[in-house]
Amino acid sequence: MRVSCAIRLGVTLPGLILAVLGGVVIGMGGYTFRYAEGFSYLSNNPRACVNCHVMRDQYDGWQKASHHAVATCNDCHTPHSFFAKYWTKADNGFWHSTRFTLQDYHEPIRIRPKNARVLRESCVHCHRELVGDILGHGAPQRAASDCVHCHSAVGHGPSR
Amino acid sequence: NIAERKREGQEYYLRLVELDEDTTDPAVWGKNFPREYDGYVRTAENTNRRHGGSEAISKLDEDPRLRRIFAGYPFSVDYRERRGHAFMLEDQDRTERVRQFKQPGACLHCHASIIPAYRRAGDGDVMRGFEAVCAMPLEQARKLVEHPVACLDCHDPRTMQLRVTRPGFLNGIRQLARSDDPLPHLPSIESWRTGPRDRDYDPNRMATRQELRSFVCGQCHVEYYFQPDNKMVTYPWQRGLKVEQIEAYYDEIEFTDYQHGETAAPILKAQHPEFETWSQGIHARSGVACADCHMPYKREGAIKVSDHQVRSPLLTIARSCQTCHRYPEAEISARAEAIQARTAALMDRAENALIELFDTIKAARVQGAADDRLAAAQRLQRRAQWRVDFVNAENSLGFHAPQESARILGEAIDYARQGQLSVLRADPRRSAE
Amino acid sequence: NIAERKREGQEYYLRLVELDEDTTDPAVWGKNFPREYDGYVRTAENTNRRHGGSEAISKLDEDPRLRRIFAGYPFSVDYRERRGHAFMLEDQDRTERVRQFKQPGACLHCHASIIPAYRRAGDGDVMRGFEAVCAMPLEQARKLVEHPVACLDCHDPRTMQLRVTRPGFLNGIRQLARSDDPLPHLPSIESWRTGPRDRDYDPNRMATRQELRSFVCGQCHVEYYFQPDNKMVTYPWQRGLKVEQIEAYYDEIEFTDYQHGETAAPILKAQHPEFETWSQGIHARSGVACADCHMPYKREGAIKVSDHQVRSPLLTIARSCQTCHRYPEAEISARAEAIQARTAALMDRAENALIELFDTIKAARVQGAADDRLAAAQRLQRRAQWRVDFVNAENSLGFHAPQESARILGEAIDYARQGQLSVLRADPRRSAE
Ligand code: HEC
Ligand code: HEC
Ligand code: HEC
Ligand code: HEC
Ligand code: HEC
Ligand code: HEC
Ligand code: HEC
Ligand code: HEC
Ligand code: HEC
Ligand code: HEC
Ligand code: HEC
Ligand code: HEC
Ligand code: HEC
Ligand code: HEC
Ligand SMILES: [Ca+2]
Ligand SMILES: [Ca+2]
Repeated sequence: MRVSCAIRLGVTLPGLILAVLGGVVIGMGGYTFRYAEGFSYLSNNPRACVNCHVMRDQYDGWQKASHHAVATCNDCHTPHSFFAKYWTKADNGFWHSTRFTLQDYHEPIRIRPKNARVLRESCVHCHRELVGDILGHGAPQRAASDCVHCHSAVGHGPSR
Repeated sequence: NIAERKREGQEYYLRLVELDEDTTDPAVWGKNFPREYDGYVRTAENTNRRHGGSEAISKLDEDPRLRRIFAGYPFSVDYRERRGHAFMLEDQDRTERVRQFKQPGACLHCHASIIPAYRRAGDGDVMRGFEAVCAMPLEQARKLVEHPVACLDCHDPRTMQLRVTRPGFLNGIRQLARSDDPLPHLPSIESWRTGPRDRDYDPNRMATRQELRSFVCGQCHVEYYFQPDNKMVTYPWQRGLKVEQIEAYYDEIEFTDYQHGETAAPILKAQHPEFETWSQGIHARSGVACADCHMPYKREGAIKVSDHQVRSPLLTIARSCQTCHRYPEAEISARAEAIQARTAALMDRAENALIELFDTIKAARVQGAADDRLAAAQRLQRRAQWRVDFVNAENSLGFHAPQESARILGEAIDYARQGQLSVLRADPRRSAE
Repeated sequence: NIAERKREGQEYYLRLVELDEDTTDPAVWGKNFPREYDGYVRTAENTNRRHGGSEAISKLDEDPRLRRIFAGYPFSVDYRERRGHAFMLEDQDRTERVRQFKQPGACLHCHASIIPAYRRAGDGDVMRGFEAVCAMPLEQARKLVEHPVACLDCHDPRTMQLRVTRPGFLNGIRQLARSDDPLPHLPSIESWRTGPRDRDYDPNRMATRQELRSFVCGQCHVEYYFQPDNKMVTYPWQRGLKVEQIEAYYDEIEFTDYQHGETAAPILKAQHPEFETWSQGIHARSGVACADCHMPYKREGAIKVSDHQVRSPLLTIARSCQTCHRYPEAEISARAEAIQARTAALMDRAENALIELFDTIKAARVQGAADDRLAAAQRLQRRAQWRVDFVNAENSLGFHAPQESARILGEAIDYARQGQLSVLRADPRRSAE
């Protein structure tokens, strides 16, 4: 798990924030960093994400979708445990920035499996009370039901 | 990964009673899981969309052609529309197919919570007990069971995990895994196939949770036959799940359910191939499980449970369909009904072709046609009738796989008509062409 | 390029040239809209998924049964796979159907950017010009046009808004609106029907933008016939868009395309009913337009444009399908191909049944069967062949409406076999049954 390994690596808070900036800066190169407001990755403001036009569709979708009032990008797309949160931001910051600058990514953009797991944990984080029972009975080695299998529209509206 | 399960896993229920492998009575489980139990008992409610009343409707009265199609077989005497799970044992006891005909214990495989009975009959060995009970006369076996399908059949009493228990299914799915029929909708089998294969495919250890949400139903909602010698319930999946693969299997082992009462053709009877048909459809391919539609989640106050009143999803469209299809309820049922109407139209054509084939063969007999003159027609009747019955016995009227069901009926029509042609062609009064 | 990215959305263009109703040359429009023009000219690239080379493949060589099916009609001489829009005029000039047979100016209705020519021929009145040009000999009309389908045909030169211009379509859709065929996929027609109906349905004023994204294609990708007297291009939609509704219309006006060369049956020829077939499919019902799949958006630097290289969406799956379907490209094409494979299998059966019907009728003739003995068979051939051809001429191999295409082929098989039966039954050597 990311949290525990972050701890094992003995990463401190300032260390982590550095890592984030590092990740983003390396990824974007100075110009991009300033231009695309790399600090966005530390902020909770959705507009931060849309500094990249390629996030525009998701932003528009989010504004129309059911969670607009109750959840922002980071609520769903970054872990809720403090360390893991910034660790993920560093990782994504690096990944997205690189891809963005190099312009080599698959379109339409698709969530990566590891971020899909983060996402699912976010759902459960907020809805644990409600879904506790349906999750409680899965076999240990089995991934319990993927929320998005049925609720794919909650984040950005229906895709079809 | 314990940590993860801990976070989600707090099981919000009071373990009021201890459950074990011998707790067949659902009411006892209901003490721990009142919500699921409540839904379960409601399967006794009438759920027929087309008819009021809670009596089982006779399919024979609704479509008299079926009496002729099943001529010479118990189904021509009594064949009704299914009802809810609560009725499965009672309806089997009451059908004339049981009252007027001798049936084996095998019948109970899918109509009762029977695993503990198997275990006892096999002194601890379920498989041996299964074989023993299948071979018994039904009356004798009937005394060993008291409940319709129950919690135990789909759940591990300790962990509540889904599981499959039916010997017929465990044997069948193992055979299917060994076949080379592509199964894009069953990822755990596809990945087992790429492995060493030193151990057999075992759904309870290898299947994903999503697959189990269909397997538990596939335990019973499948085509089957009884092995002639020992009456063992067998699922004919050795070559695959498609209609022609199953047919090829039956042809290979030279199996026949009955001789047709009007034409003496060697007929195969298809029973409720929901699992096989669903497997050919776009929903299965998209990872949509039986339980997604037939046991949709249901919000009960602060928590969400699986609706255990298993029934037609068209009665619960908001929960069964609308999470995935964001159209109004009326539009969604209109779509399902449009699919069913097309299937019904083709089915009607196919049954007429079959009936006309019977008439053609009988007329030839009246004119003293020799058996060899009719042999080709009888073989074609077997092909045609197998296909008509496969779609007819499948209970979604084509919904589970619309195009595939239409393809099957198109073939049925072709074979039935070819049968008629072969009879007329062989008419001695015509100079051979 | 970051800077450019940022400007996305602010879609602007330089009006370098003025465009009006007489600007047929796409190159001129291309000055204002270089991106769309670039895609447009690429329709000259080879796009055939099944064959290399850019030559038009002969369907007759690929499936020789078609020569017999079209016997007695120009299609038996030359019938090829379609190519890109850039070829439409050239391919029509070169087909033996034009070289060896006399054809009317009506042919150009869908093979050229012809509206200005209509307007001139009608001294300003497009409809009158349309009628005049349809009646001309093709060679003469051909001199009036120089470009394949062009910008003008789908766009208003001033506003660039989508529009439909084809007289055949404008007449056809007006008729369709008046019919009582339910059209859940065409909301603007459904709402016009609930209104006063004092004015005719007019797509250019009433259709939604999404509907226009299909109507522009429906201008040409439709079944049609030429009115016997004045050769006017007509879309047979008076009773609706379904295969049997169109057939009923033709029967009512006693229309026939040709007498079959082998059986003398009165045959109907179906041509590319993509619009009609799409209308029966789940995509249409879900509001998915032709352009969504065949002209997907494409990001060019900072701007998104509609891909004007109209072609098979299976060549652009990421942009054509993945916007709605979250599966890998390989999985998506596997799904489309599974649908096409089922259609192909039924089609093969249906064509064989048709060929055998020809043989049966011919054999009876050889044995001196009187015409009245074959009349019933000929009527059944008309029904069967209309259906086989309807699916065969439709270019998605069933994809646009999988279950409906299968249903149509199932009926075709039934009619063809019934035709054979009626011939054999009427054999005088058999005592009447
Ligand atoms: C309520 C939860 C939620 C919120 C809030 C949310 N998303 Fe999402 N996001 C989702 C879901 C669900 C998906 C689809 C995942 C899937 O279908 O596997 C997704 C997918 C994505 C994707 C990948 C595209 C794809 O379809 O796979 C991007 C990019 C994205 N979101 C960005 C954002 C941005 C930017 C914001 C803020 C404007 C945001 N999200 C807010 C739930 C959310
Ligand atoms: C520097 C520009 C940029 C910014 C700022 C940005 N993104 Fe992205 N994002 C991208 C690009 C480019 C991709 C596509 C990467 C790929 O598909 O490999 C992407 C992909 C994604 C994905 C799907 C792919 C994956 O990694 O799972 C998610 C989810 C996502 N972004 C969420 C966010 C959120 C949440 C924010 C704000 C905290 C954000 N993005 C801010 C450029 C950006
Ligand atoms: C930041 C907390 C939070 C996160 C993260 C979150 N939700 Fe919610 N969700 C809520 C709240 C609060 C509501 C109630 C809003 C309302 O009633 O309109 C809600 C409502 C819903 C609803 C009912 C309304 C609807 O859209 O149908 C569903 C379903 C749902 N959430 C599913 C999800 C899924 C799936 C995810 C993950 C992809 C998710 N939620 C992530 C807080 C959250
Ligand atoms: C198999 C389909 C399916 C899956 C998987 C699923 N849900 Fe649901 N969910 C439903 C249905 C159906 C309902 C509506 C229940 C009702 O209306 O009674 C629902 C309701 C909800 C609601 C309440 C909506 C409301 O009306 O207030 C929330 C929140 C929710 N789900 C969250 C989740 C989360 C979180 C997950 C993943 C752990 C999840 N769901 C997985 C089908 C699903
Ligand atoms: C142990 C065997 C068995 C299992 C397991 C089983 N079924 Fe059934 N099912 C039956 C029988 C037998 C009937 C017919 C009962 C009758 O007509 O008396 C039936 C009837 C039904 C009906 C018709 C109900 C109605 O109201 O008409 C549906 C729907 C159904 N089953 C779906 C499912 C689904 C979905 C699953 C899995 C979640 C499942 N079944 C599991 C044996 C089973
Ligand atoms: C492989 C599982 C299985 C076996 C074995 C089985 N059934 Fe069933 N039975 C079902 C299912 C599933 C249904 C519900 C679907 C349907 O009605 O088509 C059903 C429905 C029925 C019904 C109610 C509908 C009808 O057909 O009238 C009766 C009665 C019945 N079975 C009797 C029997 C008898 C008698 C036998 C033994 C000869 C038997 N069953 C063997 C699974 C099975
Ligand atoms: C995508 C949704 C969906 C899935 C997945 C699905 N079904 Fe169904 N099923 C339906 C619909 C819709 C009907 C038609 C109900 C009706 O006509 O009232 C139906 C009908 C049935 C019926 C007859 C019930 C009745 O009341 O007539 C049975 C039995 C059944 N399904 C079993 C299964 C089994 C077993 C599976 C999995 C192998 C399955 N279904 C998967 C939607 C689904
Ligand atoms: C025909 C199969 C079947 C039978 C019989 C059955 N269940 Fe279930 N049950 C399911 C399925 C499928 C799920 C969903 C499990 C999952 O998604 O992992 C489920 C889930 C559950 C859960 C987990 C919470 C929830 O609601 O999703 C409980 C608790 C449960 N069942 C209790 C019972 C009890 C008590 C009985 C008997 C009264 C029973 N079940 C009978 C199929 C069955
Ligand atoms: C868990 C998600 C899910 C549920 C629940 C679901 N569907 Fe679907 N449905 C799909 C997917 C996925 C497809 C395939 C198209 C695609 O890939 O988007 C589909 C396709 C369809 C189609 C078009 C395919 C065809 O066979 O013509 C119809 C109609 C349909 N569903 C009806 C229903 C109905 C009715 C129900 C409820 C009884 C239902 N669906 C439940 C996901 C779902
Ligand atoms: C003016 C008549 C006309 C219009 C309008 C029209 N088409 Fe065509 N289309 C044709 C003709 C004619 C051909 C065949 C050209 C040939 O084979 O030489 C064709 C060919 C095609 C092909 C085959 C291309 C290939 O590479 O094989 C596709 C796909 C197609 N059209 C789709 C569309 C779509 C989608 C629209 C609307 C956006 C449309 N067409 C509008 C007349 C038209
Ligand atoms: C209603 C519109 C329309 C009319 C009228 C029309 N075509 Fe076409 N034609 C099309 C479309 C659309 C295609 C592409 C689809 C296809 O090939 O099936 C096409 C394809 C063709 C092709 C290339 C494929 C082939 O069939 O070999 C030729 C040649 C052709 N047409 C000739 C003609 C001739 C000659 C006439 C007059 C007798 C004519 N067309 C009238 C719309 C039309
Ligand atoms: C949901 C997507 C979708 C929609 C909507 C759609 N098509 Fe298609 N179309 C396809 C696919 C997939 C094929 C098969 C292409 C192949 O086999 O290479 C196809 C094939 C075709 C072809 C033959 C092209 C070729 O290269 O073989 C024509 C012409 C065509 N469509 C026209 C239309 C028209 C006109 C409409 C609207 C009335 C339409 N399509 C709507 C997906 C679509
Ligand atoms: C067969 C029909 C057809 C033809 C011919 C055609 N277009 Fe289009 N065009 C479309 C459709 C459909 C759209 C999408 C419009 C919408 O969504 O409102 C479009 C959109 C456009 C747009 C709007 C921006 C965009 O890309 O979505 C421009 C500009 C355009 N076309 C220019 C042209 C030019 C220039 C030509 C000739 C070289 C041309 N079109 C030929 C059908 C056509
Ligand atoms: C604009 C959205 C959209 C686009 C683009 C689209 N689809 Fe679909 N597709 C749908 C919808 C909606 C359904 C119906 C099921 C549902 O309601 O979710 C569907 C159903 C399907 C089905 C199952 C129905 C059937 O007939 O079996 C297949 C397969 C499919 N699509 C393939 C494709 C392919 C291939 C393409 C690209 C050529 C494509 N789709 C493009 C929205 C779309
Ligand atoms: Ca059987
Ligand atoms: Ca025609």
